[in-house]
Amino acid sequence: MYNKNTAIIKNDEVMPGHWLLCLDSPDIARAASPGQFLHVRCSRTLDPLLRRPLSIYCADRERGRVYILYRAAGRGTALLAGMRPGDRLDVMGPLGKGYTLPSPGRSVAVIGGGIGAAPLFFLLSEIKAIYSGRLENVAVFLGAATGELLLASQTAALGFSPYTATDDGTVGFKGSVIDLYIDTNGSKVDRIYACGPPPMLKSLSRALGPDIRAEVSVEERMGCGVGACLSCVCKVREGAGEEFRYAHVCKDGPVFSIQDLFF
Amino acid sequence: MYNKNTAIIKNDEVMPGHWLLCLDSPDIARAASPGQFLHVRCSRTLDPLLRRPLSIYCADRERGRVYILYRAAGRGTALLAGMRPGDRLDVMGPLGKGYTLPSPGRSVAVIGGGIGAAPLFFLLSEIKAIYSGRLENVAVFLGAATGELLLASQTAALGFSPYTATDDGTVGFKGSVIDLYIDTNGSKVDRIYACGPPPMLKSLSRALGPDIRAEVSVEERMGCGVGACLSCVCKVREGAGEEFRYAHVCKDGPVFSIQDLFF
Amino acid sequence: MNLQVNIGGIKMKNPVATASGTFGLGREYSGFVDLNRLGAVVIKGTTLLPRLGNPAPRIAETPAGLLNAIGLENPGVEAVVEQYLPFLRQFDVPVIVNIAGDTVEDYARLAQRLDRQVGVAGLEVNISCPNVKKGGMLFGSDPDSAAEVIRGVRASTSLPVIAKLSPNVTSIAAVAESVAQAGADALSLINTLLGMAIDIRSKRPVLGNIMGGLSGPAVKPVALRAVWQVFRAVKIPILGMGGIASGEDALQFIMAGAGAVAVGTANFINPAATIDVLKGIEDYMEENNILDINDLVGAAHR
Amino acid sequence: MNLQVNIGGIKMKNPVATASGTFGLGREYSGFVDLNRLGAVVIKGTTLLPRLGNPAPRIAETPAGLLNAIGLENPGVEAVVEQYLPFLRQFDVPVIVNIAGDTVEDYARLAQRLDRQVGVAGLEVNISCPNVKKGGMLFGSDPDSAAEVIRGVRASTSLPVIAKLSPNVTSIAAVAESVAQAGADALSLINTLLGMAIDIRSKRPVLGNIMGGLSGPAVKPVALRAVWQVFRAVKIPILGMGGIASGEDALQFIMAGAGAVAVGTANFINPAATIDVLKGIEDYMEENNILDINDLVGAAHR
Ligand SMILES: Cc1cc2nc3c(=O)[nH]c(=O)nc-3n(C[C@H](O)[C@H](O)[C@H](O)COP(=O)(O)OP(=O)(O)OC[C@H]3O[C@@H](n4cnc5c(N)ncnc54)[C@H](O)[C@@H]3O)c2cc1C
Ligand SMILES: Cc1cc2nc3c(=O)[nH]c(=O)nc-3n(C[C@H](O)[C@H](O)[C@H](O)COP(=O)(O)OP(=O)(O)OC[C@H]3O[C@@H](n4cnc5c(N)ncnc54)[C@H](O)[C@@H]3O)c2cc1C
Ligand SMILES: Cc1cc2nc3c(=O)[nH]c(=O)nc-3n(C[C@H](O)[C@H](O)[C@H](O)COP(=O)(O)O)c2cc1C
Ligand SMILES: Cc1cc2nc3c(=O)[nH]c(=O)nc-3n(C[C@H](O)[C@H](O)[C@H](O)COP(=O)(O)O)c2cc1C
Ligand code: FES
Ligand code: FES
Repeated sequence: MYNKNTAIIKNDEVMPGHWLLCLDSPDIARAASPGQFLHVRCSRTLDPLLRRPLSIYCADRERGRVYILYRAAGRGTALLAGMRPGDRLDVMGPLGKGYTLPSPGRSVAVIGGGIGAAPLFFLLSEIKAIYSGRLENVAVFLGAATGELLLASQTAALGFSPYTATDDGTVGFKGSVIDLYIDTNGSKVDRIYACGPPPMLKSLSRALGPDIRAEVSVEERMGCGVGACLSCVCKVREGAGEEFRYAHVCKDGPVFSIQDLFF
Repeated sequence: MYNKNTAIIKNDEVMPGHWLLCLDSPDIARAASPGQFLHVRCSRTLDPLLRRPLSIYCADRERGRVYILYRAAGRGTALLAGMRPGDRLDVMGPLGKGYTLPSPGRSVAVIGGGIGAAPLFFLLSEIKAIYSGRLENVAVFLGAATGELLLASQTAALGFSPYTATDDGTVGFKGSVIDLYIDTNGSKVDRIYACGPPPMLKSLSRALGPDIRAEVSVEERMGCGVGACLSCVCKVREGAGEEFRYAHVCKDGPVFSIQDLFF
Repeated sequence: MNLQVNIGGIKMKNPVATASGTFGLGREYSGFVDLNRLGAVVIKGTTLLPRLGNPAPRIAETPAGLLNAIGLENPGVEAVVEQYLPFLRQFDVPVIVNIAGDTVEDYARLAQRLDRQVGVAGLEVNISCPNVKKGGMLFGSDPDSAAEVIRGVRASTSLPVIAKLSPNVTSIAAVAESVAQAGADALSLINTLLGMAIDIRSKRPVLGNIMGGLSGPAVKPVALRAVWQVFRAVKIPILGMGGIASGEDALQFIMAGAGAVAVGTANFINPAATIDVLKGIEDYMEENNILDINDLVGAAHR
Repeated sequence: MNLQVNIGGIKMKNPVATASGTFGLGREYSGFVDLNRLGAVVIKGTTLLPRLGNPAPRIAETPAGLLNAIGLENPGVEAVVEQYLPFLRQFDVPVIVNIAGDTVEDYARLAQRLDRQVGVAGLEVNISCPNVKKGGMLFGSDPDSAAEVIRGVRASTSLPVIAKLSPNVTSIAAVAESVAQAGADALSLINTLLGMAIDIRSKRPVLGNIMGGLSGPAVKPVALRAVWQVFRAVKIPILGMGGIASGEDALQFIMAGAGAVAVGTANFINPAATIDVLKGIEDYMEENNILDINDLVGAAHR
């Protein structure tokens, strides 16, 4: 879908340096699934030129609203943060291949690091619906640099009680969310869903046994967002050894099976 | 003067397609004289790249306010029109050489065409102060495409009763403001002040006898606004014949003696 | 109002094509653009054998521009013919295959393979890709080697041959004259400008391949100048490209001498850019009572 | 923290200079910038006799760029020496005079006239101006004629000689090697890219001179690439320019191999651009514990 004039309903700084954007877009809300992203123009002029890929944080299908949680990381997202309710946003999406949803009763772990956790909220709300609220089998792990950047209350509001880790120890476990996961999770889960910065995904990949299925979302610079420009490549395994082919994050991902990736 | 963060007090559409911008800038208000301009960045990004020259419409020295009346003519001014009170504007100025003010009692004609009339308001308010309100000797002529674009009420508010002309005849004389001026002004004036589109200045130049002093403001594309880039040239007479040199509108102008210009 | 143009034997229903490498193999944007409405689809650079392309990062954003170093990732000519052309054959639009090789023979063999291939309306010969170690821009930088490639292609196919030229030369007009003499039916200009970006945090070039090709609105003035110069030098039609994002941009190219235009980087910014460019051209023609787009070609020279 | 650099014998207290033609003859921006804080002031292109320059319009805005066709308007070398250099001598800043001629002899005579002239720290030899009919870019487009000009200048002055090169060539490294051998002490790169714009309402080129030189942020990737290539080809220092508007931009050039940088078009957008660039460099050095700016020169090649 492509709409140059998507109305902005809200755009508030919800954590230091992080904004929650609410868009009025029934079409996108209906079509979206967790792990997919929107490709957003942050400027109406030719600078910055490219769209910015931003994950869908959640979709309210009833009200036709789509949410994005983003960090003002650079020029594009800074311009986005300056937009106000009533302004119009040029948006393509939902794009990409998201997470494979679990069947009810399966035990899953959901692990998010920093702003990378954004798409996991959409996933958690879908899991909640699928599991009809019986969430014993869902373990949520959240990490952040510091307590005020943890998305713990948002998670709790969905009915999950997350395990938390912060780099500075202000809240929860002091250290990385992967260390916390390893410490906590003696028992095996059927599937892991993860999203976060590359070092986090790397240590997760090292920590996992070969038979656990894990789906992770990766990031790469994007041009088109639809598979046409071939810019957003990441290496995926081709056979057993070091052989690889290039997958395109915008179309083949952004969610990949962790076993397929090189770290 | 140069201030990246001049506060916008007001920015309203006062006539169809025309905005009145009010800036909080005591320094500029103090330094400005009629006919000078500000060099304004309409974008915080690199597109559009250049500043836009806009005349000072009036300066309220007491409150430290500077006004600009502008037409949304293209991309830059359209971006400017989108700005709101509280936004910050990057402004250089006052720049250029303005009008030579008359001595009290001299009879003068002030002729403005379209948005070109903007800088004449500042001039009229200075004349009013110089003449201590005794304005018998000041004849004001205003032209515009149509009645709603005439700046008649603004002029009247200063205490002048302007002669008006419109292309479509909706208000006042039907035709050009120069024809109106010729029709009306049998008696000679000591000095004419004019501002407007090139065809208007051209017919003024043709209508004038050789001994009337007229000062007109001209426009040219600008880079630096301070005489450094040598881009904003207009031909000025050098001797009697067709010989010319290039003057720089930003520094030697924008106000020139009409006798010096080629049309 | 006539919008139909003829670029070296390729009949286009209107003058708006896609630029190679920015529109994939046709399918990717088909959800956003009705391919039937395009003047032509020029597909991604195709080589004899499949290519992986360059390591990431492959693109970097620059002021009003884009650096890319894709490195001609493509599935190879066989897969293009077998797996991708059938999709495009469903549409009423000429398909132009952009071909690239390491050697003069590669180009000739590609031309041979695609000759008389149903669904191929013409070949765009990429002698101007800055992102590959062999071939590419090396051929296009010199009038003689450029001509050699075009002669080889010309001899191997009866399809219309469009030579795609590099702006990274002292005289693009000289290269244009040389390939025109070698038998090119038309010219595409411009390919990307050689550029680079450096990451001051890592103190390393941003792109995996160090240098890349600059495209997008930033290069438009250079592209327009190339079209202007080449229009004065040769008689064959020009497919103009480089930063076109609006009808106004396209009209500038047409007035400078382009018989048709291609939209590249702008697709990434606006997936409907081709259609918006076309509409802009139509609106201008209507407002200005232009009955035939061909009347505007080279108008700025008159 | 050491910011001092040496560009071919010109000692600069920091690596930030002004680009010729964008900073007038020094006085114009002196109300906005303390000239004492600059690494060097490079003044407007100077010719033997006064020049009127080209007809208006002389500039056109392009996406993140600027086209100019000033045509070397200047009061001539005598007036520059008599009327303008005295003002600049009040400041503690090296003044570099940019010189341009129609013939090899013109350049030599300019060099002679400025030799041992008090207040002139060096000459920047403009063999790359795209906006004049004779001389200019024609010299800079060919390694041999470029070398000829530089040899003539070299023989006529004991001042440091900086050759200013054009990016409108197939191999800027080849021209760089040639002028280095001919005796240039340093290189300035880049001058503007040849470009143009067309007004679709009048159907005519926008610029009075038809073509013009493209500068500003749009050209930065091309300029960086030129610096990168030339740094690998020659040993003499490089004054890098082309779209620099921030400390980050300048650091990219330095890491690509520039020993110092010049700020051009950015002055028009931000009259304090030179000082902001300098501050940006200082901040980066502080944050990253860089003690000597010279340690960063060419860092991206290592
Ligand atoms: C599939 C996907 C989903 C994402 N979801 C989110 C999200 O939900 N919330 C969020 O805050 N961020 C998310 N990001 C990262 C976000 O796209 C970047 O932070 C953003 O593009 C930075 O743009 P900028 O102009 O602010 O920064 P700049 O540094 O000015 O960007 C410069 C260039 O680098 C690219 N770039 C910079 N950082 C990244 C990055 N991490 N990934 C890809 N390209 C990058 C930009 O697109 C641009 O081309 C996601 C990235 C991807 C690929
Ligand atoms: C000294 C001076 C005073 C001016 N005062 C006023 C004023 O008080 N109110 C007002 O509405 N307009 C005024 N103008 C005209 C105003 O500068 C242009 O309308 C404006 O620059 C258009 O910019 P844009 O981006 O909206 O249009 P665009 O068409 O997008 O501009 C494209 C380019 O053309 C240049 N340009 C376009 N029109 C003009 C023009 N008429 N003169 C110079 N450059 C132009 C722009 O600066 C820019 O570089 C003045 C011009 C000058 C030179
Ligand atoms: C991501 C990308 C990939 C490209 N791939 C090719 C290619 O395979 N073959 C080719 O001849 N040109 C290729 N080009 C060049 C474009 O076809 C076009 O000549 C250039 O980008 C200028 O047009 P633009 O500014 O509209 O993009 C590519 C450009 C981009 C941006
Ligand atoms: C208006 C203008 C005038 C210029 N005049 C000259 C000149 O006289 N001599 C010269 O060598 N370069 C001249 N240049 C080129 C600049 O010095 C510089 O090389 C070029 O603009 C690239 O830098 P920038 O992108 O920072 O502007 C001029 C550039 C501009 C924009
Ligand atoms: S962003 Fe273009 S292929 Fe992925
Ligand atoms: S705008 Fe630069 S000299 Fe006038």
